[in-house]
Amino acid sequence: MDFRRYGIREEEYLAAREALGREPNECELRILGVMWSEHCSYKSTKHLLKLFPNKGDKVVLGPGENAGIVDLGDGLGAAFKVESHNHPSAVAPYQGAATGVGGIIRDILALGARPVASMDGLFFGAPGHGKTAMLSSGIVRGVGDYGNAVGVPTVGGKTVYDPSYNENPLLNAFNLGLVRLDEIVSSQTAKPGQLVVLLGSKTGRDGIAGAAFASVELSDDAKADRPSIQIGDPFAEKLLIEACLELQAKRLIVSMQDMGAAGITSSSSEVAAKSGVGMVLAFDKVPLRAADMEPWEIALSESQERMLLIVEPRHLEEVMAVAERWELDCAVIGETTEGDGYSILFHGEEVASFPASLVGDGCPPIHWPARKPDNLEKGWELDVETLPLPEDWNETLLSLLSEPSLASKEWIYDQYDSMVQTNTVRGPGHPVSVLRIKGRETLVAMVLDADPWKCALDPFRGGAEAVARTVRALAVAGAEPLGLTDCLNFPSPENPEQYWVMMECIKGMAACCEALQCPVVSGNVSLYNESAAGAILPTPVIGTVGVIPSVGQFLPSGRWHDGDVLFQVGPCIPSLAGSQYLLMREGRNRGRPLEFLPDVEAGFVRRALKTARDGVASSGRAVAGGGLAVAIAREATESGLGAVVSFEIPTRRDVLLFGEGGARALYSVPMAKVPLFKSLWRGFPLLELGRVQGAELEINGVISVPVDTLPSPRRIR
Amino acid sequence: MTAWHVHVYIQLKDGVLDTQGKAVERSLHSLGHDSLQAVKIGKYVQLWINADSEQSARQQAVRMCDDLLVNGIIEQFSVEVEGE
Amino acid sequence: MTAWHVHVYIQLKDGVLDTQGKAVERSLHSLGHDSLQAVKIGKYVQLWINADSEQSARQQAVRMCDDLLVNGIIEQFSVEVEGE
Amino acid sequence: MKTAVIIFPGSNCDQDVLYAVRNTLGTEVRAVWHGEREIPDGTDLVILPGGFSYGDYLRCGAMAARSPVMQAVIDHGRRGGLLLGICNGFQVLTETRLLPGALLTNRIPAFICRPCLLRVESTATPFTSMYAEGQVVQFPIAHADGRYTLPDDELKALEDRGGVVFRYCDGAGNVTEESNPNGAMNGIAGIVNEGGNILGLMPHPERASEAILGGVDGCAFWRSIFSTLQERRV
Ligand SMILES: Nc1ncnc2c1ncn2[C@@H]1O[C@H](COP(=O)(O)OP(=O)(O)O)[C@@H](O)[C@H]1O
Ligand SMILES: [Mg+2]
Repeated sequence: MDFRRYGIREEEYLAAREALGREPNECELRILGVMWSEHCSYKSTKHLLKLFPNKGDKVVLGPGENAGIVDLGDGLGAAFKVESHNHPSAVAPYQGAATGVGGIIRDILALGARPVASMDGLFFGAPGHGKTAMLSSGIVRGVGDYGNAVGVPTVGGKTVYDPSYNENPLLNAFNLGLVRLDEIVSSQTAKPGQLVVLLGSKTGRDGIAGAAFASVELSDDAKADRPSIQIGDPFAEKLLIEACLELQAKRLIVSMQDMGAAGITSSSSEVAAKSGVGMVLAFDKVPLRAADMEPWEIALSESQERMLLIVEPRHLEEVMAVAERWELDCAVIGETTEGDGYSILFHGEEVASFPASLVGDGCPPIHWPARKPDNLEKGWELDVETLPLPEDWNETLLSLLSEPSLASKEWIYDQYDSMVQTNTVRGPGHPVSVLRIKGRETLVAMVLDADPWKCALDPFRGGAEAVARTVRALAVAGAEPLGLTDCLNFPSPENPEQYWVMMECIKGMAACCEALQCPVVSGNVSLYNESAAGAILPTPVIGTVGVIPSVGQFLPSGRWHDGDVLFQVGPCIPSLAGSQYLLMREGRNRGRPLEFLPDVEAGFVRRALKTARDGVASSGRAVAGGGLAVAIAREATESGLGAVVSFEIPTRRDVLLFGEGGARALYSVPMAKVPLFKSLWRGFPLLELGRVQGAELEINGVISVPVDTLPSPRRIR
Repeated sequence: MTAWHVHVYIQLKDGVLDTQGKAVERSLHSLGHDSLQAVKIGKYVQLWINADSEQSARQQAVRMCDDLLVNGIIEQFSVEVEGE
Repeated sequence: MTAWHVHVYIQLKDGVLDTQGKAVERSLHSLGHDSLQAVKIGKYVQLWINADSEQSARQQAVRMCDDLLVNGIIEQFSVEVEGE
Repeated sequence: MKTAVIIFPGSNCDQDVLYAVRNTLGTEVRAVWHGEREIPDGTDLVILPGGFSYGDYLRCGAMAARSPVMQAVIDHGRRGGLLLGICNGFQVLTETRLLPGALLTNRIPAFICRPCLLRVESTATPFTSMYAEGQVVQFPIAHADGRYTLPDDELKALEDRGGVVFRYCDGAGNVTEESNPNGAMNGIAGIVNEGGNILGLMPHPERASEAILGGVDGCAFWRSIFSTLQERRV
């Protein structure tokens, strides 16, 4: 048997043969080849993911389900997850991105949650590079067209430009849905004697073996053996959402599972394995778009906009009626049985048969060797004193604000409907995105962030910093972090140094989650992000969700008032390591990011939350990319006010103004509340920066610019 | 140098889901067009190109298709050239 | 009854600004296609219709255009019929 | 006041409009499925909401305009009943020819979502009576095909009869090239029919009807309708 043709490794083949007690046939091998691909099986990372803390008071559903769920209070939960669609987006940017958005929405829907908000993480190559314009415009249009049509607002995101993504852009799609805790639909509750129902679009030859495709490096001449790409139909998805939620409200489904990678096989075997039942499927019952499809093609088709339902026979008629009303195809394709046998029939003949647990859990894990990169320490060398100070500070600040990764992303998010569903309190363009929940006081806040440059320099510290950035932003806004989801975008794990970097990143992220009691409730892994041109930067993307008890306890950004006192809270000495400033000046990423300080981070979050809740500040913003100077400039432009800032400098001016890292935030505080503010931050480094006044931004005598000349996102009124 | 009027017809490859065609077909049926068997929707692009010969105009049009107009993974196209 | 393959070409009327065409024209220019004079983007709809005669197939297609496929305020169309 | 919101497959602002009307006015609002042949008895106002009816495939609003419920909607409009099309709903109204013109792909052919300033051109409609003539209001837009277009003679006729109700403008109320987000002729954002009972507009008043969402300029829109109907009753 030539198992390698199907992407199966020898030990995997042997494991399969042993579990079956016979030679697997071709159809089975094809199925295993896809189901045991990295994308579906997590065989290289499963054991690493165990390092993440995933328990907590507020965790309703942790990793292992379609998405995680956290408790928002009063019987309501937020289901959320982020997922990659990197490889498809590299090959067919528009369709790849669109189907990425559609896919994550179905993950959320599978829990019975109504999808209410999306965010997108975009990682593009250098702006001037040949393909970047085409890839970025296609991906952005794809995200927009799908999300807009399906009626789920895109409320925020993250966009990074770096040459390492030239050939291998990343698209990570995040979605969040709301569900009553007593109405969560599980994929683990099927019982023998129930019907397996396929709802949604017809099955065609789209994206067959797409999951396996996502598990190899991109090669230049991939054109020939490219799987036919999936086409998204947001119109069908919108109908599918409404139909599934209606089925759930009428309690007509026992269990539900979206069809993502590896289509019918993946979804049905997962339900069978998790529920502990067997399943018999008759593939001739599957509504097909192309008449002559072979069973393995039906098994692995990644046609979009389909859901798998488990239904009690007595409810079938009602289920069909709902499907008809929404003009969706709906067919019984099999039934659940006692035991754990999973078998596929085609025209009465058995074409594949194995224990249900084999496809999901049977793949032997791979422990790739890890080795600390030889040149890691070399990259830390950075003697700041040898760097010349900027000659023109105004110009430096202005250029920094125009750096692609820091510049306004308006051209992107203006293409996204960020307001549909009328819940968006703060949409894209703000440090955190905030939604209200109709009929309740509570607000949900969310952030998506990443810091690949620091992860590249020191993966442990960078991983911790990336997580910390999201939590700091939430805390400053007054949102108590409830949990996070992550997408681990990395190059091939088969390279020991790259594997080590990934492992350290995960450890760093885990350490920060632990320190801030922010558990990981869901996530996704995307490996093999490299091409002949090289590997991407290590890019863990973090999406963190928090809750604000009421509007009154939300602290906005960009709301300076004339006469307010400006403070920086947090350790005063940041670092130029991996900073946008250094990247801009030198075109090269170097230095050692700051050490991760768990107690300081926790202390920051505690005080920031209290600052927002007690209403002692007019405006607040965590300091992140571009450092303090960029944070000040953003607050000024958004507020439409200037400031005079002048303070003692404990280190080099550029380090303090443009350095990054650590738990820091910028607050503007009304004069009358200054004593309260100070007492709140007692025991934490606090630096008075100056005053909000006038229309000029003046910083320590070196920067002096009229605020209305700073690049700023649009302000209508 | 003559100006050539080039007509490009772009359609989805067979087997690729035609979301628009499907919706339009349904709508035409509901309007009573029962004799309709199928619908496929594509793009009709007209180019006006300066070139020395018909052949060169065609070649240029094909290059524009490859460069931008057509996504070869899901679409196929044909070209017709007309003198002006 | 034969099945007829009908090709419908829809384009914006002259005088109606084709912003997509303009955008594509700009992109093609920036990709170095200097000989390109103009671009116009329209729709290419294929219909498969059962009918007794070519003429009847054409008539039905025209009716579908009037009923749904074409907005006469901004668009014009032409039809070609092919036997199968 | 009884309101019916039509839901087409692919509508996605239907619930937003239902909520805005209920929340602002506290009056009865019903959802009506596109497959129905009738709208509820005694309906005062029919709303065609925003979204992507039938995926907006082929042309925006084209298939919705031909769906079963539309005959009843058209009859309602012809009888003088209030009929409002927002965004996709405006596109549907032009496709049914209840309103003149067509909505083409934006000047920059991309979807655009953001708050916009509008000048109220006419307060002599049931939808705008509570605004001041020339008042500048802020409603968000969210569309890819909002470039209002019609033949020159019809445009002139529309302007001459005062059929333009909203125009994109800047903060000072000037209609300029820069304040026009989609290239619509004469900066037109919303129009009313000759009978004065059918209004179509691209911007979304339902997204500007609550302070927490960043604006309340849309509230007067709903209140205008309410008070018009009250007056008609007495
Ligand atoms: N791809 C995107 N989609 C939607 N919103 C985005 C996207 N990229 C950035 N944004 C928004 O733009 C703002 C700035 O984004 P970001 O790149 O994270 O810069 P910052 O350093 O200010 O956090 C944020 O409000 C974010 O939500
Ligand atoms: Mg951010």
